[in-house]
Amino acid sequence: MGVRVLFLGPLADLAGTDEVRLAAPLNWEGLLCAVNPAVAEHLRGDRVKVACAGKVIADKTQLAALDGDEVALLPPVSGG
Amino acid sequence: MGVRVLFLGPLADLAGTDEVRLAAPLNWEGLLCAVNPAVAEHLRGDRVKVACAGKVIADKTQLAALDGDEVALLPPVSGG
Amino acid sequence: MKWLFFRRLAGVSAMREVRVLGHAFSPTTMLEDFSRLYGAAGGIASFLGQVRAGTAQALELLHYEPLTLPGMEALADQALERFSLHGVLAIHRTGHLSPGEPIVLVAAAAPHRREALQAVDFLMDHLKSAAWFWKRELRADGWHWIEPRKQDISDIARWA
Amino acid sequence: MKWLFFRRLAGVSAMREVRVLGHAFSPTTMLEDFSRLYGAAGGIASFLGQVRAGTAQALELLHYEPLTLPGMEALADQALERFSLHGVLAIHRTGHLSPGEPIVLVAAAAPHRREALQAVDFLMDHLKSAAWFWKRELRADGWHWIEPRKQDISDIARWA
Repeated sequence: MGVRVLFLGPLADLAGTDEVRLAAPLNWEGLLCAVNPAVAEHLRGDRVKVACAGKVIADKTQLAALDGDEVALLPPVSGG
Repeated sequence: MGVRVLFLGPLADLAGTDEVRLAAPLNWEGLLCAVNPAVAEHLRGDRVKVACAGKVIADKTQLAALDGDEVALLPPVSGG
Repeated sequence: MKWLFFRRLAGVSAMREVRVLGHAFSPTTMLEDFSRLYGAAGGIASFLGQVRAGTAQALELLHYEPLTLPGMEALADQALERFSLHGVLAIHRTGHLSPGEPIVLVAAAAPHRREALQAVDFLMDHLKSAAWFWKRELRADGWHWIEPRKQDISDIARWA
Repeated sequence: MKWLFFRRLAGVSAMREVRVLGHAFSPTTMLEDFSRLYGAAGGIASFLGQVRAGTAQALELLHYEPLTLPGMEALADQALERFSLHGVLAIHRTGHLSPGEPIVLVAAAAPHRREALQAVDFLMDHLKSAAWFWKRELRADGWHWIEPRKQDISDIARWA
């Protein structure tokens, strides 16, 4: 199964895709290596949050996605 | 015709009537003499406003109602 | 129905609709008509006040007609002056009302939600305390006048 | 439809209804149902956000489903904790929307109007900035993402 990684909102444009499937287990370094440099730069910033298995991770550098987990990369939400 | 004087809201209970018709012209002293003492006491207080011919009078002691005018005695409005 | 037009927002006339009704009304129909007029407004805030269920079996709302409607119209105009609005709606009942019946409906359409919500808050604060309405409740032991509340005076002071 | 019950007001359970909808909805029907539930509530405040008419031909609202609904439910619970309410309603659209279409409807029923209005203000401030929605607009030259606004962050700070 691996780990399904979703690019939400404008990050999908930057990634050139809505999702990728990566090998499990997946940690923060693994994620940064697997995405393109533009996305990686955004991920390193404060404004992009990461959810794993339906929960936003307080410290995204502690990502530890297991086989079957869904990881969502969440850019800042849009204003009104 | 004279002057029609209306007792609004709780003032009607105090006056024992919704309205009286008084001789024109009618001034402040004439009004105080024509109503019962309980109503007169309320009228002298700050909280009761007086309208004449559809307008609230800034200084009610300056009342000068002419023949055909309607004078309304307005107690404080109710809260929610 | 009386519509007045104000030039407020660039290229758009702001409108007010103010009514004093002696009979029951449907707030949802009124809001639906209002929303339809302002379909492109961004946001519509509203407040509906209803007769509370409680000790009172009925409520009577008395008013002094020559002052009520002009007073409410002046208040609506103040809201249009003070906030950037597409339009405002203010409906107030008079007469006998049963628990659960709508008493007052206020709505504001605006490009931005804060303006719409603030206009509704402003209108409600002033309607309740500055409009010429007197209320009495029918309880088991007869009719009781509702006294002015200090809260209403402090509510109005917020806007000074 | 999912109802949760909270013991808030003496003898009354406060309720919330929260929905994320991928299709068009009628705000007046929703409000009518909500008002009927709270016929004895005293007051019902609401805010309806619609797609503004302007340069955009269409709006697309994307969300991350596993977070959106739980996030909105948690927000509704916060409103019920914070204000004395009979109930709250929060509906948010996703997908493609045309100018004039309803995006968001929030309502609060309360014994007192200030609580109802404040709850709606609170819910809107947090929904707009804290819920997981991303918007893009279709203009003459293609799709454009809508950036977060500083205003939204300061709006939330009001409630800290």
